[in-house]
Amino acid sequence: MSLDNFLMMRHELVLTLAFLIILVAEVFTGEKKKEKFRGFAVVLFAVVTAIGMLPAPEGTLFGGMYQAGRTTTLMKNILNIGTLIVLIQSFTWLGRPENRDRIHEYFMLLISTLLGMYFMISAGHFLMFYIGIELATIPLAALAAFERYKNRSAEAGIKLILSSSLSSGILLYGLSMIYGTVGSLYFADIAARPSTAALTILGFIFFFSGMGFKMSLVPFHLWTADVYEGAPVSIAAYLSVISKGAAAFIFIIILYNVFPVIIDTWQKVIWVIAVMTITIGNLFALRQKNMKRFLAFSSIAQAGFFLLGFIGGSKLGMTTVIYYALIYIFTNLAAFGIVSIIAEKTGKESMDDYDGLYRTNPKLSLTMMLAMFSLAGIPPVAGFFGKFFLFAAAAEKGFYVLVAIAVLNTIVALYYYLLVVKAMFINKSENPITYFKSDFMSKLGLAICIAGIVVTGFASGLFEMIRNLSYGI
Amino acid sequence: MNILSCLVIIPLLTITGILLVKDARQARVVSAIGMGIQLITAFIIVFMYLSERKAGNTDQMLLMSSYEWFRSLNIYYTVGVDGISVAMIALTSIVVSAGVFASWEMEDLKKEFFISLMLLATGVFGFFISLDLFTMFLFYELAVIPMYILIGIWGSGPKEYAAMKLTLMLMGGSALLMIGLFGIYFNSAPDGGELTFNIIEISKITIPIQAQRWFFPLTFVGFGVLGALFPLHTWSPDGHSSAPTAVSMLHAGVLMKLGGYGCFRVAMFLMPEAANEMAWIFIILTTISVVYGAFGAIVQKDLKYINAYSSVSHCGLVLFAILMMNRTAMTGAVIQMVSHGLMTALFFALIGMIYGRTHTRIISEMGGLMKVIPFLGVAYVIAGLASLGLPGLSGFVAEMNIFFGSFEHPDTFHRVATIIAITSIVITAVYILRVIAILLLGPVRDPHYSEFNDARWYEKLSILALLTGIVYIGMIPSGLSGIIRDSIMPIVEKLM
Amino acid sequence: MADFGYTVWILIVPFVTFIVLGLFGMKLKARISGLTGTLGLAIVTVLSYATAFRYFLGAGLADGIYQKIIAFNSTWLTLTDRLHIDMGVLLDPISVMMLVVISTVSFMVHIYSLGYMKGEKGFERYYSFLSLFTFSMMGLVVATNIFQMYIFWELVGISSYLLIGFYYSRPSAVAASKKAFIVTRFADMGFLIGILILSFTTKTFDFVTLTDLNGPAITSTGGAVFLGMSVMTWSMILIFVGGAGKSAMFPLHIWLPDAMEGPTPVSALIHAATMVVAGVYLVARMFPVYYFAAPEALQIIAWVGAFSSLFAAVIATTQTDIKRVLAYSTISQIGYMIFSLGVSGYGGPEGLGFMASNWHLFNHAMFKALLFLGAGSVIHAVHSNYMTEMGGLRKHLPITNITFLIACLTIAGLFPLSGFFSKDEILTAAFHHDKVLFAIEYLVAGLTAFYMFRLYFSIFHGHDRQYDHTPHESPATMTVPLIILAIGSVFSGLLPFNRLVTSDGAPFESHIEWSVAGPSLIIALTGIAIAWVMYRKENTLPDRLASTFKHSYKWAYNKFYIDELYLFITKKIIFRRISQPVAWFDRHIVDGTMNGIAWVTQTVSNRIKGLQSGQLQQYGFVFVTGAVALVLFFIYLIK
Amino acid sequence: MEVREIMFAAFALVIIVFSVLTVTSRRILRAAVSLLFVLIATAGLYFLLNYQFLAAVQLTLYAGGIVVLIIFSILLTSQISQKFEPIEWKKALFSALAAIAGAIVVITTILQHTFAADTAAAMEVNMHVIGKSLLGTGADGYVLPFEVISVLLVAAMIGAIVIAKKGSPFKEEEKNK
Amino acid sequence: MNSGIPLEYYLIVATIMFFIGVYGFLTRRNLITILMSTELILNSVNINFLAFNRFLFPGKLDGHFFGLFVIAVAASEAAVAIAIIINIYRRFTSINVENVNELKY
Repeated sequence: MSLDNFLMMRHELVLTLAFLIILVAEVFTGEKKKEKFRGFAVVLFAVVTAIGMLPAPEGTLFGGMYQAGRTTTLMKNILNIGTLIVLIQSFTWLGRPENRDRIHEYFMLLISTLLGMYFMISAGHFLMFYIGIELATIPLAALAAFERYKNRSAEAGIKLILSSSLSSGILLYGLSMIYGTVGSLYFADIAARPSTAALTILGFIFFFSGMGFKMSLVPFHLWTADVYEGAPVSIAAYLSVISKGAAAFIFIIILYNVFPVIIDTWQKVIWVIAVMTITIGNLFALRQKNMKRFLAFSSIAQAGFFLLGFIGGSKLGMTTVIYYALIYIFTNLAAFGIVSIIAEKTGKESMDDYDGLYRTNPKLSLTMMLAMFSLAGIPPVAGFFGKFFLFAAAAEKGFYVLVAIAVLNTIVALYYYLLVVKAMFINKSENPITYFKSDFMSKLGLAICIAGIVVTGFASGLFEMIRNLSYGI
Repeated sequence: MNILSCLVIIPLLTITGILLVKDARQARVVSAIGMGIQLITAFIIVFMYLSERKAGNTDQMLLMSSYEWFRSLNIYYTVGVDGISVAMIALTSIVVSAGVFASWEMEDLKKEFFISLMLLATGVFGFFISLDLFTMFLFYELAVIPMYILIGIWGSGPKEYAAMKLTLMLMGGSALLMIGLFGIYFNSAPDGGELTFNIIEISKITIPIQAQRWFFPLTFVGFGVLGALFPLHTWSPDGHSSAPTAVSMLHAGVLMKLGGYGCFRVAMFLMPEAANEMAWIFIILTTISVVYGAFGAIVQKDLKYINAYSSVSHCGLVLFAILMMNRTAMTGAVIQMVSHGLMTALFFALIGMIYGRTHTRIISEMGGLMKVIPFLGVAYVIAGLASLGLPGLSGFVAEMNIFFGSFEHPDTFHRVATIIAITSIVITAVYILRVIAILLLGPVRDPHYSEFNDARWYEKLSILALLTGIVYIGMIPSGLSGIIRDSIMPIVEKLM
Repeated sequence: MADFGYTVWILIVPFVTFIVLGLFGMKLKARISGLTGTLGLAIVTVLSYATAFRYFLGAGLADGIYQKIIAFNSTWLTLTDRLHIDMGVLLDPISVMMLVVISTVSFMVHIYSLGYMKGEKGFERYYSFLSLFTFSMMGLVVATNIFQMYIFWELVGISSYLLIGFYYSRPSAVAASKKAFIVTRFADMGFLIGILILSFTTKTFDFVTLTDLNGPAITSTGGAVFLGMSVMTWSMILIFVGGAGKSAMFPLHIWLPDAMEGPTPVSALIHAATMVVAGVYLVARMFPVYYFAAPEALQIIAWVGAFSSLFAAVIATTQTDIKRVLAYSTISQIGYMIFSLGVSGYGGPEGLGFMASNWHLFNHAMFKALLFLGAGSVIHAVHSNYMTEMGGLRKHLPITNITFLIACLTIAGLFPLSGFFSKDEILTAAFHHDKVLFAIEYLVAGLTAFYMFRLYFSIFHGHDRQYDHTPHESPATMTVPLIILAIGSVFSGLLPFNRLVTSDGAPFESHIEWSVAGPSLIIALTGIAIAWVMYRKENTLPDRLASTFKHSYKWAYNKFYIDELYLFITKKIIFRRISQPVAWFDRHIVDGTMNGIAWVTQTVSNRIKGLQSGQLQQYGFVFVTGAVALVLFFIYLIK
Repeated sequence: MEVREIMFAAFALVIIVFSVLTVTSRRILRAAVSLLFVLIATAGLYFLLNYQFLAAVQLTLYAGGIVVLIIFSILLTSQISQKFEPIEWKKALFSALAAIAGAIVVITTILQHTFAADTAAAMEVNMHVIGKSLLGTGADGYVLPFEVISVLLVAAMIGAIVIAKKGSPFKEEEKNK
Repeated sequence: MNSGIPLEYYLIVATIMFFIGVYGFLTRRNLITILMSTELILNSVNINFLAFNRFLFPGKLDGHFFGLFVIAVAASEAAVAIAIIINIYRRFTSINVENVNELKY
């Protein structure tokens, strides 16, 4: 392997290195220093993120098993940024006494899932894809069950891992059928040997179900809310943005690059699934009181919006999906960040507890409002641009009915996002959450998110950059 | 930098200013200064516009400038004005300034109130100067959303319900609109070439008629919701009655005009063939709006409800006139927008001030106010007279343009609709005089009324600003009407 | 042609007075503001008279015909490509005559009010409104086009509204003003639609063009036929509806008696002499169009006028509020004028009715203003409106008594007072036109004499009532106008109207036709005689008569229940049957639909919560069935 | 009937019968043992397909490793003698319906498909080839997944430890909500 | 070499096994038996891969290696799942899946 090859794989290699450093560090750090290790790990990850930004060659490695291109690099960088924010946000939570002895493990598990996502995105072969997806899931289940002392955390863990094994079973079955009808598991080969046989489509649909599970599309979404609610907030955030984002990325790559032949079929499938996902997600989100659960259903609906970018099969579609994912990372992490801060300080997670928050904690409330507006697609924050372009991508190919259903759903969505705003700004409370000061890391995390929410929309350069980097690999 | 962009930047700077000041009481001063500058800018723009025209510039849009934004989607930040936008800008700046003064004594969360108000202003100004559908849509939504906060926090009555309903219905409208915009955008280059959001560019091509048939109604209804198109007007009574004074003023005075403005600037201008085909449906709806709103207003008990229904009627007239598709009627529509904007803002300002004193808006609980607060009383009467279309005040000019323009239509259907619409002037007189009689005239109802102060200086300022506009247009209409008539020409030509 | 540009000032001066008094009146002393208003009006009067003299004495004459002179015109607002609203001054015989009438009466009223309104709160407001009225009325009569007329028509309406409601803390005044405005507004809607149709057909608003015998209005075939009449006829009928509203013709008369709630000088000015004759003026202004293009409309006009005059006269015989008697009398007299136009022909002696109508208008303005001001003087003295509370006032109010008597004689049409001449011409015109109408008008002439003297005797004769304080004669500011007007009503019959104000501008010869005038004089005297018997001295005759014709009396006393009918229509039909259902519909059906959508969404959301049961296996079930269903759907159902 | 066919039939029968037993047996240990049989029979099928290496892996890792793991956990968490309560009939019915419907749909689709065999010569699957492929970096080389799976295994281990690890400085009961 | 037994037979056996596994997943109460059901599912997939590899594409070893890695993944998945199940047992004192439903709606 030449240096170029190393550079091509730098995301994975650097991350593996980080993984090893933490593993070694665990052995050598004493009990008391473990707490301080948090900072080191965050800095370490920041370095990883920075290295990821370096320019690098493109191409395939391992005989097509691994492929790296502008798009995948961009995707990984986006995921890096998101993960960095998650790590920053989990800082305080990790400092809790019951978590102190497992700080290293936390980082290792998280990093290994991220590594899985990288391999998933860079896969050139379904085996790599499969291993990547499992690597991205199994440690996550452990992380979901991370809070050993909580029933709910354990429940979240078991629900995640069992659902995921069912889904990966179905996905694998689908892959086996694709293998059987096409004869290869290399992406390039499958694209080169078109097959529109019924069995291929069956395989595709089973594969789709598995991806639907990862992206939490209806009807494969039912685990989502339970796991988000039970898991630690930072893990829920991670699941909702990074894991989902990565799944969306690889899914769109596979759809565009591996299955262009059966585009007619998958457009129909996506049409149906998108409508169901958006609608059901919204209908459930409507009545949620627990903030984490609320965000879970909202993220289901958001996943449905992602599909609008998928459906066109165009360059614009891929661009907008990536762009929206970036926006969505900032937005949703801001929301989860606030939920996490408040849960950390007061243990309150219900929307009713947020009544009158603005009067006691105006900055938090404003951030939350920005996040809600961005999720709802209200200008001038980034969500508006993201949604507009997503819808444009679907409309470009004439899916106006789908766009119509989606935009009408945004009204329902707006309703429940406004409920949060209403709770914070309008409702009055007998005993509101009292004023508290957040620590530096929480503030930093939110500041990054706010900057992202405000800037990503207006910065057309970013969109253009993504557009130039998108499509293909 | 283009002077038009100042209209967007000044409110934003004002927000920054408000954030910087410590004392909440200073916030109002900052906003007043900001909006004062805004007012001046608006009038500078009016003069610049007029002098350009006088110098013989015959372009449809003047003071144009364009900045590339999203290159690959061909989205530009393009601004420019014609006579219509200039009129709307002037209206908006007057109403916003008046609104700031009308909310001088805001009690709770003053800073936040003014920030939201400025945000709303940003959206409205941005909307009127935009020539790019994307930015236009952006500003449109930007203008709607602060309403939620404004009504929700500072409103009265069932404010949460009203705020939610208003926001959802308006955003529902904008959702339809969005589809319409996509339809326009993706059909903006039927012969190949680059897609565009630019209104001027799109107006030069013909969108395929099949597409128009789909997207015209979507766009029209989308904007129509904001213009209180029957039966999608129901946000208006609840929303207006719950909103705080300045917000009602801005909303009824300016925001509802976004609907009418959009209807012809986008829906009809860009899709004239479908507009011609489908106008009859909307003419029926708007005719119903006009009469229905007026009848609805007669039996209301709450001052704000009366005015809200009256707005339904008057805004219905705007849409009605737009659909008549001739120069006179459309000119009338624009004048009606300006006129209604001023007088309804005045109404809401007065209602707010009266409410501030009597703490009720139920007309039957008040009486004889003319004796105790003559300034407000007289202003109310004048606003009422403007509303019922008295010559010499703005409403008359607008209505006459509308009626005569509509009646010009060679088709009997249009003329019958016109005559039905005309009946509204009598009904309007009935409810306006009913209110005046109960509220202002008659014996003083409550001895406590003698403790009331007549209008304070800031209230007077607010009222006079609006009154001046009403009287000016009513007395010397030819200036405004001339500007609008010239600018409406390209649109009408397209529709012919 | 002579320059009449200065006539613009007739409009500008009162307008300026209005603005000044309206904005700064509060800060002025009451007296100063009154004087300012009066001064303004003095200027207007001088200008009007100067114009009249110049016009009639030659400046307006060309080729032996009085010309229509556009003294001033400028475009105020462009409507369509061909229609534009102008503001200007049109001088022709009728407008010049109206200038004289208005300025005279208005000036008298201004002076009179200085005394009558003294000490009233809102004195400056009163004068400001008076100026507004004068401005509007002047603008109306000098209008160069029908749209300008409409504009000022509305303004007159609003000044009437403001003046009727001058005592705005009195609920009855408020109600009356509201009623007046809404009823006339309703009529104005007809006017507006009429203008719409007219302008649509003729493409012009301009009076000169409209009344041009070769113009589009008259030469047009009248357009499409609708319900048996041409569009042109319909438009003229609708325009007349506007006129009927302002002139209080049946059935739109109901506002006028109530309008007496306003201060009495206002009643004299607006509701007797000037504004209420706007309808007459309108028909006169459009007369050629009516005559040539819409003869059916003219026929309707004649009947409406005749009926109103009879109807009002009957009611007037039963009323006890002296101002109401005068109000009904006004309706009756305007009915005369309208009727007279309806029976008139065009050109030369044919246009006798036209001339008579205008003459009567002129005379009526004088004596009716006099009557009202006299009544005001009486009310001022006894602080009551009811003739049952008056009696024997001739000793206390000598000047009022005499002037009032002159006015009564004039309105009864006794030779050689002015009323005699104009009424005689009207009857002559009617005689040549239609015998039935003629008979009605004869009857009305008798009734008029009767109720006027009923009024006169009840007030000034009989014996004294219990007055709070001894009535005394009004101050000079009030009596001087009475005297001036009395002189006017005596002598205005001598004016050569047949030379000045004719249908086509050309003078013609006319003379008193004694075969008509003689009987009418006898009828009038009979009326007076009956009144003498019944009311000269207190007796039981009126009561016995009333009880004999109990039902008819009751109906007439209650004004034939027209008010109640209106009340029924407005309260029961518009409020209860239209507005309330509309409001209900809006809240419950339209809004209910919106709320319903929200409700359905919420309910569905609640119903499907079971899907998320927390049971892992159920999730799996949904997962698997979902996948299988997709396969089934996409492979086997849609290919 | 050839031996192969008999063997196949036997293995298939074992697989299906014991699969059914695995999911229906009301005694948990019996279910586990049935699973063991299924796994062994599957290995038999691999033998039939000439994939001896994989059969060996199946036997050691799956039958040996996983099943033992499962049995251990059974011992840790359940009372072996205890019989499960019978399944609610509704649940069983609907699940069975779903499974049967799924099976029918899939099998129908499979049977409708005509599989096109590759013309390439069969590859000898011996340890040499497997080793080379597994560590090959070129086309058809599997070193990358091999490396990644090691990360997965480490991560899974860490995950299992994290959950099972006893918290030292912290009292469990306090946080147990 | 495989003349006797058609490919479809393998596939059918695998499919039946797959859906038996699914049935088990949907009906079993005990978490461990659910886990066992998933093992059935994964196994059936392996049979598919290997059968395809052998019958249709014997020139390469795609299916073979896929099966190999699936086994490894299944093992790690089982490890984590069992760890969580044990934790569940500690927390809920039961590993009945129907009791593990604190999170719902």
